[in-house]
Amino acid sequence: MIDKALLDRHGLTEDEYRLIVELIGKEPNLTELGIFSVMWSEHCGYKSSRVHLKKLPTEGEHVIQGPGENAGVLDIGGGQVVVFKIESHNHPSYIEPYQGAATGVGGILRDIFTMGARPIAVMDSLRFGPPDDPRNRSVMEGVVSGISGYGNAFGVPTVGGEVYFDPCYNLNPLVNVFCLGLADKDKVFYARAEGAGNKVLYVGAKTGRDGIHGATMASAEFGKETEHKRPNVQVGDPFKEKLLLEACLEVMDRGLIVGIQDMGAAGLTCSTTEMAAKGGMGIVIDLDKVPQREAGMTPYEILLSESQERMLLVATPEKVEAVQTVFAKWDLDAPVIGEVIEGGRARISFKGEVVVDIPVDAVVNLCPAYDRPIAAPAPPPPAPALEALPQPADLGETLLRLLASPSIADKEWVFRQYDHMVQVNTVFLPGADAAVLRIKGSRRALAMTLDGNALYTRLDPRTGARIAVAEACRNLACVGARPIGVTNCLNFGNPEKPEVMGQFEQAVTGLAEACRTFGIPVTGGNVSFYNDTEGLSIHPTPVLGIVGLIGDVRKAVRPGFRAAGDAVVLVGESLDELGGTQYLKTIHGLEAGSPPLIDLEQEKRNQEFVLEAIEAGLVRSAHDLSEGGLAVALAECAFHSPRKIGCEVDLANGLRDDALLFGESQSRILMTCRPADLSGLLETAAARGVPAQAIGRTGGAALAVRHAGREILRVPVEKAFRAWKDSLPGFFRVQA
Amino acid sequence: MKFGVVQFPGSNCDFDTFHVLRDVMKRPTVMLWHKDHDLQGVDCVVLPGGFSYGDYLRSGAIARFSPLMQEVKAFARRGGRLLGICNGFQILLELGLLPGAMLRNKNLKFLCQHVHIRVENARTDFTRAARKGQILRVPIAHFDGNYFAPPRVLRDLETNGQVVFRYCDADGNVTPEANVNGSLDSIAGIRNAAGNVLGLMPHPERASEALLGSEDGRTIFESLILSLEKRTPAGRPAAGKKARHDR
Amino acid sequence: MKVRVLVSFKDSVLDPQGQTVKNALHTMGYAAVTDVRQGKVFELELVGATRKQAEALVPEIARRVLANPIIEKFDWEILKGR
Amino acid sequence: MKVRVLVSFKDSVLDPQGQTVKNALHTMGYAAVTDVRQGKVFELELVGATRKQAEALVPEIARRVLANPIIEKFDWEILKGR
Ligand SMILES: Nc1ncnc2c1ncn2[C@@H]1O[C@H](COP(=O)(O)OP(=O)(O)O)[C@@H](O)[C@H]1O
Ligand SMILES: [Mg+2]
Repeated sequence: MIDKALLDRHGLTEDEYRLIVELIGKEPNLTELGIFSVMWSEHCGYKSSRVHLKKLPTEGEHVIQGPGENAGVLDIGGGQVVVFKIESHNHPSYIEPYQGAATGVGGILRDIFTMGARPIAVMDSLRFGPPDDPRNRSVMEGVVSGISGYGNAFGVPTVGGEVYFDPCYNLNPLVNVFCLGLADKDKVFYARAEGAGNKVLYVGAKTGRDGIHGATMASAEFGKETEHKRPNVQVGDPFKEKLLLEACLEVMDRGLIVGIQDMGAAGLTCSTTEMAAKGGMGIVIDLDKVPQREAGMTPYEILLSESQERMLLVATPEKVEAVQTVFAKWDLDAPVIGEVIEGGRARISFKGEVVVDIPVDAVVNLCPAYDRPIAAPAPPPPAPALEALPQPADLGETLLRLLASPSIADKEWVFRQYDHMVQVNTVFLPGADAAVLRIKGSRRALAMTLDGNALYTRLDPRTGARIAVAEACRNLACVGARPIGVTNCLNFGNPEKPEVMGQFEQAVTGLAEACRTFGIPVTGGNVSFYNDTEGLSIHPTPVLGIVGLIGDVRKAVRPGFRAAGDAVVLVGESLDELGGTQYLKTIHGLEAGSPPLIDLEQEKRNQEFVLEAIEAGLVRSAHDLSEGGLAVALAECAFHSPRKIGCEVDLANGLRDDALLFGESQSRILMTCRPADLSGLLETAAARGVPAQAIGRTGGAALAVRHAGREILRVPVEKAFRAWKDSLPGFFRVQA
Repeated sequence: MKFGVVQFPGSNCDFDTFHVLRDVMKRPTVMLWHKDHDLQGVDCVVLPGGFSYGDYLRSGAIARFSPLMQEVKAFARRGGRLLGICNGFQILLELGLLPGAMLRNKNLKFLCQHVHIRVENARTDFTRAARKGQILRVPIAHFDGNYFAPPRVLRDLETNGQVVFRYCDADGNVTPEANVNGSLDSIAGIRNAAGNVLGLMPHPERASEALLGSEDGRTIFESLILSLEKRTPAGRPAAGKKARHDR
Repeated sequence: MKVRVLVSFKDSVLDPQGQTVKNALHTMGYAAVTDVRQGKVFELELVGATRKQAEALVPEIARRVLANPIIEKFDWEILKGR
Repeated sequence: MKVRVLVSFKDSVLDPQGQTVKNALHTMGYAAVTDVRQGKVFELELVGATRKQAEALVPEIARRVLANPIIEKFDWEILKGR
């Protein structure tokens, strides 16, 4: 009955099948095969990535829970913890952008509140094909409204994120959602089924045929034949999720349950077997008790459905009624569908017959890990020697073009659709280097940022990954926050291609190195492979979500110039390098060269210097230099200043003008201070081995830069602002 | 005096409003559950923002049938102060306690941003701490905030001074650009004819702490507290006399 | 019995969604479409109600719940069943 | 010519709005209503199209613009005009 074709359809190899037979001591029936197929999929089983992810540092002073649970948990003091994680929903978002993105938000929210934390902020990292193509625009419109539709209704603020455009995402957009929750330290819950005789309760939406094999779909390349998988699309119901949140937090708060797990990928299968395996127990489930939306569902369908907004709870028998009362208050049913048993087996019955009887350990823990063949990533196409590269005649015009390029342009068109203030904690709205959220009842605040420059990782995955960590930490430093933990979403192509695996291995190595240098643990993340469509892989795209702590929220600093007459200080060294820059890409049409050099130790020193200056109250504004270099950073500081104050910069460092203005040398931060504080700051910098120079003054209505006495740039702030502000909306102009 | 914040399934600014009333304005505040019939003796009922019942069907359309809303209606009829913020405003419209209806924002997108509103009538229980013409900077966050009413109703609103807030620019000019959601006559908030019920789309509770960027929203809560603390609390009919309200 | 209730904006109310669809259709070259109005449709399954009862019940539900009489009008029909 | 296009979720797709409306109707005592599905209705005004052209045009528009074929189905009819 089980042949090669059937295994293929289940994404299992013949070797894996033999292993299954050996582990369970019998030929699996179709339902059991279905269970293994999802649980051993790349998405759930991390088959190709596990051996490499081991390199990441996972320990640290704040860590309460590292990888392995629904989300990481860090101690932030004051009896509180943060629970956070990032998740991808790339394939579903391409098939149906609105629902794909919406259910992506729904999924990560459940990961957070299943641990007892109230989600307090979301960030989204988005990658699309260029917006001049209407198909890309329609994917983007759908994704953004899906995130907005779900997050806003649920009542979690979306406080920031990033959006990049590149043709490699034409047929494979990336939608990564990062969520952070807050909980009391003694109220964290785990996905464990403990105590024989305890009852298993099902809560939330009814089970339908939606999303069957979603996890397997996320574990295969996309092609024409994926079309037939389309009926799998799930529709999100944020209203139901909000009720689930309140009811779950209430039963947890009142100590009514033993364990809890959300039903995400692989639905009931994953939640039941994982909870049993983690508790070292077995589980019996009666599928007839599972609330069903459609008639005539088979056990296979019920078990593999990925219907949204469902959770599984375990409670002692005497608490069952109290749990059900709480759920009834929130208009939700909570039927008992099974029981925890001794013995480590999952026994599932349907219409009086046992349809599944397998050891949970085999399903959950014994999925094979592959050390797939690796090919060294191709070296980047060399950048032309600077001398061979024509320098634009009008650098002001160049700046305007860069500011209007979609990846650099203002993203308000996106984040204005997100409720970023609900829960009244958002101190820094989208637009700052990092989002800042106050912690009610305390002076402390949380900061969070999402970063990843896939152009760098494409040219050099290891350096690119190191830069991603450095840049995220730098964004935190600019607001005055110290990083405490990391989550990451690794978006790559088909891992069966050695060159993709090579990129992956290099990127993970770079991440590990950088996280070690910064002393920040990785407490979880997500790997999304098979981002290939019709044979083409996306650029390797690691996305870093880093959480930071601010000791006194009143000291947090924004990017915008505060007042005219402040001194402008450039921290960090500017090198003669243009590889991997937006300038090369946008102005010269070149994705070439090596990404900027990164010296992690120097980076750390620079950040520490800025942090201490902020903590000492000496910094009026701070902004990191990233895409577009110094010129774009100066422009952004002006745009974010209350009265769009310009600046007059004067420096001399022997670089070519374009490299000076648009080079993306790392470890640099622009800050401003009162003139009286300048010399003290520069002295401290010198004493710390931190390159820092006063480069000018804020004021005026223009962005002006003189280089060795020559004026190389003078653009009215207002003109630059319009180029930056009007670019994205221009693509989406509603026809009147 | 005591505030009550109504919690519907899907409300999500309930805790925010509660936080501001209790911790910032420092007034006794209770949560009121939509399935109850008891207003717990509060002097002012606040219908908070959010997505009651997911905003399914129409924003505010289902919440109005909650058991508690029958009590709230009676409370308002007796002259009790009732404030509806965003979704709360939409519920008041659906309930018929305020005239008109909400349409989708004119650009058909959810809008979250700071806007300016101008106080059109400072002689109300909700604005007496403000000056007429004062400009408040407060955030909006809604999909359906495009106020609509038939011409006759609009005329009545104007003549009776029931238009309390209008969208304007930073200098107080009422312009089409400042009217981001497309509301008729740039209406951002209205009160009923009796003066005890106010609905507005912007979120004053998000603009009540300096740390969050603006304290302009406090004016509304301060006004309410002023009017409530100065008079016999409405809602508890005092000596058979109906409470009076500023017009 | 299955009934269908159609809810749409009154003619005096501007229908921005319909306008947007119309504009999109024009951009795509469907010039023949000169107007679009968008509304909602509800399909209700009624059990244990006679046709006569339905004739009282459905308009009541439509008026009280499904439509907002300030901006919307409705129409209904029995699709199948007696 | 006036045509009406009805768009609704495929039967297998969850309809949270319809479910919520149904629950509300139950709470209000309308127990006879056992199911509600909510969809959209579009009324298009077509000018200068023959019936035959409309029969090609309308489904095309419905498929391409009005409905999302991944989760929705549609139905259409001519209301008036030839
Ligand atoms: N998808 C998005 N959702 C919400 N906010 C976004 C999104 N994309 C960008 N932003 C916000 O826009 C601002 C600029 O983004 P970006 O240019 O990536 O900043 P940086 O380079 O400092 O990381 C940030 O505050 C960011 O949070
Ligand atoms: Mg960035």
